[in-house]
Amino acid sequence: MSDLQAFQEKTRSWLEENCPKSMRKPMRNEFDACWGGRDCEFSSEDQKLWLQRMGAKGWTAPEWPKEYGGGGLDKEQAKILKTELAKIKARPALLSFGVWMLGPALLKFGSEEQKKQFLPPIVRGEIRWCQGYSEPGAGSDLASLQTKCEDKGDHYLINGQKVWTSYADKSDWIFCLVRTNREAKKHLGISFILFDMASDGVSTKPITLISGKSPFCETFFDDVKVPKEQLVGTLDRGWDIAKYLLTHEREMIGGSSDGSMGGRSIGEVAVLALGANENGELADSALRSKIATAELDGWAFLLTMERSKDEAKAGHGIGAKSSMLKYYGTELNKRRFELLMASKGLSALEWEGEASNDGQLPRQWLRTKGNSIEGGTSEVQLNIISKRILGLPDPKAN
Amino acid sequence: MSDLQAFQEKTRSWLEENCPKSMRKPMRNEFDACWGGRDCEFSSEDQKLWLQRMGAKGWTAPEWPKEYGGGGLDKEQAKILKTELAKIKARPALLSFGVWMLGPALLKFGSEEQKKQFLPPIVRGEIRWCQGYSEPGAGSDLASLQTKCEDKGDHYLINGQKVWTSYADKSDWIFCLVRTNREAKKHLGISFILFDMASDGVSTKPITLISGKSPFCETFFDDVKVPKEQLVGTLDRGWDIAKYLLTHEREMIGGSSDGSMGGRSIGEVAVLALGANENGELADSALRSKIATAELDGWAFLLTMERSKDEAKAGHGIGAKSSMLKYYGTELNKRRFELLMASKGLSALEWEGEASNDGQLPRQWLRTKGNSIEGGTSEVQLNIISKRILGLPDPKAN
Amino acid sequence: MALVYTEEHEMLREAAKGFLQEKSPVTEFRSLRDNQDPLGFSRKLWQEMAEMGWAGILIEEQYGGLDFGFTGAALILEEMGRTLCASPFLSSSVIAATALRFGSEETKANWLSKIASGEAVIALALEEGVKHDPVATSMTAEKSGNGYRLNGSKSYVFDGMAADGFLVLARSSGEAGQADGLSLFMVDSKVSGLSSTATKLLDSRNYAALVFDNVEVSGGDLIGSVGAGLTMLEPALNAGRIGLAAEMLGCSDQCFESTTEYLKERKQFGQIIGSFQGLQHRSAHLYSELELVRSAVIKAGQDFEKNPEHSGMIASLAKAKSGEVGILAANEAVQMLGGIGMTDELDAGLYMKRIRAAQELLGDYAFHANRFAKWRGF
Amino acid sequence: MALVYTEEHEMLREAAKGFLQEKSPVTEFRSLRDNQDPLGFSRKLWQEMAEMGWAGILIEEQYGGLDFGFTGAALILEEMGRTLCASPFLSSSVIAATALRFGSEETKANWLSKIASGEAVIALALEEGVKHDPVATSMTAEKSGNGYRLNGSKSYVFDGMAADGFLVLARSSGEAGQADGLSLFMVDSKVSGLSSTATKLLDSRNYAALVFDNVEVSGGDLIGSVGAGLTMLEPALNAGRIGLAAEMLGCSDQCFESTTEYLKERKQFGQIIGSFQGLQHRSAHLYSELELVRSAVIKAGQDFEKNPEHSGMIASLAKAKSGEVGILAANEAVQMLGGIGMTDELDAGLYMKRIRAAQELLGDYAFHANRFAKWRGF
Repeated sequence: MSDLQAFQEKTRSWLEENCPKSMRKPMRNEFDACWGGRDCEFSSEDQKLWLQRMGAKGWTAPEWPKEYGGGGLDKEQAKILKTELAKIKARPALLSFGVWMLGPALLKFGSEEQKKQFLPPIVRGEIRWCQGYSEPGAGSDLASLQTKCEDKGDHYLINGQKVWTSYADKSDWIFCLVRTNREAKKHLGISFILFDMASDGVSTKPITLISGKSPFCETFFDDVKVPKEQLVGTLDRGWDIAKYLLTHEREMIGGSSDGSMGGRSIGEVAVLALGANENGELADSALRSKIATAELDGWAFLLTMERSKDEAKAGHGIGAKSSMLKYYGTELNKRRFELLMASKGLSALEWEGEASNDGQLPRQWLRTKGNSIEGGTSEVQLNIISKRILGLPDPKAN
Repeated sequence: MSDLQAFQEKTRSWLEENCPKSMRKPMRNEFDACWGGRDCEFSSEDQKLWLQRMGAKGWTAPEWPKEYGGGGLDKEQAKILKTELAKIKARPALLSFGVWMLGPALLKFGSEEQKKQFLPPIVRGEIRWCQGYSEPGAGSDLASLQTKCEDKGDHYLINGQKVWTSYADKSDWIFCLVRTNREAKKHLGISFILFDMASDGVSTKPITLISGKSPFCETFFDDVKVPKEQLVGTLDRGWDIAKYLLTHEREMIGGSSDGSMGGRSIGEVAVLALGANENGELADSALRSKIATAELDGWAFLLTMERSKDEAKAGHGIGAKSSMLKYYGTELNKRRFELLMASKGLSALEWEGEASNDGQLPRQWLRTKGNSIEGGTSEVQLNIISKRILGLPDPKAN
Repeated sequence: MALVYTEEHEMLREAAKGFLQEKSPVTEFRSLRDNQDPLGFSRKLWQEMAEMGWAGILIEEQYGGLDFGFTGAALILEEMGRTLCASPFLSSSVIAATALRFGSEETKANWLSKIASGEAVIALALEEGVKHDPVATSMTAEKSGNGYRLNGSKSYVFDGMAADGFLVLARSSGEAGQADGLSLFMVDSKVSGLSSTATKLLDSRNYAALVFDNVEVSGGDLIGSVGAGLTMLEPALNAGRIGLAAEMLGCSDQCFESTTEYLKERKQFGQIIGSFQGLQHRSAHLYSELELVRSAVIKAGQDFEKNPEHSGMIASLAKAKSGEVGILAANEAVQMLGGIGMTDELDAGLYMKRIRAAQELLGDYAFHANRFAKWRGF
Repeated sequence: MALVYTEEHEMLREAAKGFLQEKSPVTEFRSLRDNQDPLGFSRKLWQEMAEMGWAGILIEEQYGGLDFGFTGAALILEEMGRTLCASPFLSSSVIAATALRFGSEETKANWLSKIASGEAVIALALEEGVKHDPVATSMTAEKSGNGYRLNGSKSYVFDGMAADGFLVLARSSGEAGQADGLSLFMVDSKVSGLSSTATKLLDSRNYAALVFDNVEVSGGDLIGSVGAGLTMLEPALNAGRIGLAAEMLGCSDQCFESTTEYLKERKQFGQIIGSFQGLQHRSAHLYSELELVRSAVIKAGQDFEKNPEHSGMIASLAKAKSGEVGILAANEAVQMLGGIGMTDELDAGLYMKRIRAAQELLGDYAFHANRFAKWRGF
């Protein structure tokens, strides 16, 4: 038996023993998701147990080094773990910006002390993190951010405002971009800093979206004192970390939704809602041909995502291609939801009530409009493709 | 009986007597068109007679003053003439850039001598004119033209090259934009000048298009001497005249084709080629829905053309709206021809032979691709709309 | 007829604009929504509109109406679209007022003056499925003595929760899918056996789901002749479609104008974003599309005014095109506004929701494109 | 299988690119066209390709082929698309070589080695109407002794004027519109009763219209079993569709690359036009679409190589998407090049014409979108 096979057997039996039965079915709603944190309200004892067990093994961050609390698995082992988790339909033990975003940044840019201090509680789901990037007035032009961070000798003093901070009102700590140098060119005077959301002077206010409630907040900093050792990487060079994380985020959003409703393709949803003709074809032929176009594009896009991964594996860097995937994926997703809305006609307009699950479809549809804005607008992605892939000259260079 | 009724009666009987029977049916091909000129080869004695009679009455340019050979009609009378000509299906006695373009410019900007010298032969179809605007390398940026016109004391000396000169190889004279001042800002150093194509140093070369033969030529000027009195308007101020004529041209192109084939709508063409289902609907439902979209847009566009005229009549200037009509009309026309091509499938690919009338459809389809380029590209029209109608700032102003 | 508004029309528009922007700005709509107003409109404001004559704009003078003509009604709806003003104007004063022209003298006398005075609101009870489809009607109307007995249900009845009466399309013979055999009735909302439930849609207006359980109506409540209900209803449907098109034009225009203003102010990367050619070209394209919608709406209104019975094709053109372009206008507004466009604080989302509903009501793009294609013979 | 090319594939591509760009640049295609070459391709060049093994790339080694696999064939077609190289490769070495796998031993022995050596060209005689529609076939195949008698006509047979033999789909039973009852035959072009006429299409390649007047074929000429002709032909059709998709990808890439180069050089209004954001965004969008086409073409080739009998859905995806994007690429090329893009002197028009033909052959976007939708159950 190969080492991998042995690992697989061990993993399987560990999961069999340790994954509570109630954690072996898909999440039904947001309450089934576990984000951890100091004030975590577990929806069940099983949920708590599942997080504790996975956290103790480091399997909430399987590929991180063991010394920082991670699972210490290699790529192949991590893949096996993923497969085995999928086989028993296990819910994720932890959803976490700490695992997805801050962790990779700390592993690459953090000091040894920072890694030792911050990574283990992330793995165990003890500290919940949020990301402080966007600011009102900055938008796509992130580098023009204004949140001020002054060196006060023994500490930094932070003043300013962030926006679109996901779950700021529920997070324990924030990783944040701040301006530490007003003289330097705009990309250069930015630093990456961490601090406790319970610090004096931090306040948050949730944002309501056109689709309804959202995890987003406005976040205000009023004379917030931050210990100097909580700055990550080099002073004034936080942009490199931000860029590293943005590319990461872009990939996540681009492929985030397959535009299906409860596992059904748009075509199937439409046939169920509007009926088929005697050949089993969607009765509304104009809609049918639009859905066919969206599905053709959807397949070709999925293949492109797949190819992009295969190319990365084969050693061709994907680089700016993530912009293409982000652009196309989000625009496609908007198109798909327009078609889902058309397919369900008047019933797609229902905003409240049981039949519509409180307007699940129209709220999702409205929410997709933000996909091509957040994480870099479609326009910004097209600019990046033009410049970095096609080598077209900068408009301002003329 | 009102004056107009009297005019109508007189016109009707004059046409009855003077319009040869063979001139009372639609033109079948380009040989049935009469462009006049010194070397005009009339396709029939009737064609010649019809031109002579209409020219003598000034009705080839009905609204021009009688003193310059025109018909001297007012708007109402001209409309009656048009209606009466249409009633008997009379062919146009003369097609002429002189009548359409140079004439209006001379009437507005020319000297009394120039009007007396040039307008009457235009009306009689004795001199055929071509337009020398575009240059290789200038394209949409017409104001960057380079054809040099030097003041040599008793004459001007012209050197340079024009392109897209329609019928340059068949024309007697040219109206031409030339650079008379290299120091001035680019719009300002341009003049509008007339000269004989038989002058020493003028040569032409026809251009083949992707659709096949075309009326376009490249035109070369090599030390062409031009008498000084042939400059129109003020020296270095030819741009005003050019702009006046360009707006004119834009309107003509925008509404030039209704995308129908021999009077049939796209939908009808498609039903004939591909058949209908038992409900009389086009069997190819995807194509049907695309054609429906194009026809909806086509109707709304025709209504917009009509509204634009009605607004002009009601005293609201159309101004930059001509850019909108040019943009939308040409883009729509391209879409329509794509659909005609799809409707006729493999047979639409036939390039030679009787069945396809030597590839009439695919050649027209290819030719439409030029509609959104000539007379100001779609991109230029969109720029004009952005700037003049929407008031968006100039990209370079930042 | 020239495709321009007369001076009389322009005066009406100015008056409507002034009134609506003062009395019913978008903030009014917001507060109705946020207070979960069960009607989604203000009875008081509707009364004021009625006093200005709007409620009876299409009704003959003998019944207390203005008989001003359809173009005027469309102009009012366009201005209502601009400020997202909710009212029973479309249901009662446009659709019902048109359909009731074919009613018995008794029905007209009963209802028309009440509509004109704003005293009564009438809603159209038509849809039974999730897509607009009059011929699919299967609600039954059985002969019962001198009258009829209605059984079945209707959904997505806009203004249905405010209605004092309903125009009801029911099947007196034949089966679902047939255009013949449908009959149109005017039914008092207080009739026994009729029950209604509110449906909350994304545009925060009032919609009802109705159940007819052995509802008895008299022969005089029949509009036009038995079995010809769809013919009777068709002009009213077209009036409603053109009205919705005009409203969407107003919504789209407002979206477009405020977005264009934003493009002139907002800076990114050190430049006014309105100077980016990518956004300029999209704005210029949208401008062009809006001009096409405007032409279609004006023409449809004029044609309907001249000949309500034969305005279906242009009504479909206006409805299809205004819905298509409305969706584009709302999408471009949110995208160009960026993140803040996604927040409930800005109005773009409110317009997006109303346009979504309006383009679906009385037939979406596919429905009208299909009708148009049939008329055009393909 | 990973969606990337193996080193072996990349080597083949490099070799093909080098060969085609040297021996068959676009100027070669131009001169064939301008000289009105009746075949539209060079027999000499085709012989050279055959000597390199291309003609037999899909044919088993026992018949003198390379048996290299389908992805290689698609790569060659992609490179042929780049330089507009015309040859009977698609007809003979891709479509016919695939179909003849199901032939009798006699048929295989007769034809496969001749295809591999380039000695024989085989064309597909399929279409009878103006749209690709195999089930509409009405040409008859009547039983006649041990063989069959063919009557009817075929049109738009690409490479038909160069063909030594034809794959002919004919109806042995049933009627037009039925998928059953079709039979596939291999017919020698010199057989009595068969006549051909050239049809000149816009892409300046050779197409034939064929008339079959009591053409007698033997039982051994039947490919597969009687009545199962469409099943026999389906893999060959899919091979042809993926091949055309690959060719269009090459055409589109070439259009896009030369347009992008032009954008970097050309100045208007004092600026490099490639710096205009309006054009940048359109270019970036087209780039993205081309990446999708590339993924679909690679996947379709791999799937076909693995399982030729079950590759229809991905073949339809590749054909539909490459045709759609090809049209966009050609249109954008002409528009961005401006006036000179309209002249015959530049190559953009040549690509536009070839793409137009290729996207129509073996099913256009609507045909394949329809198939795709059926597979997907709607």
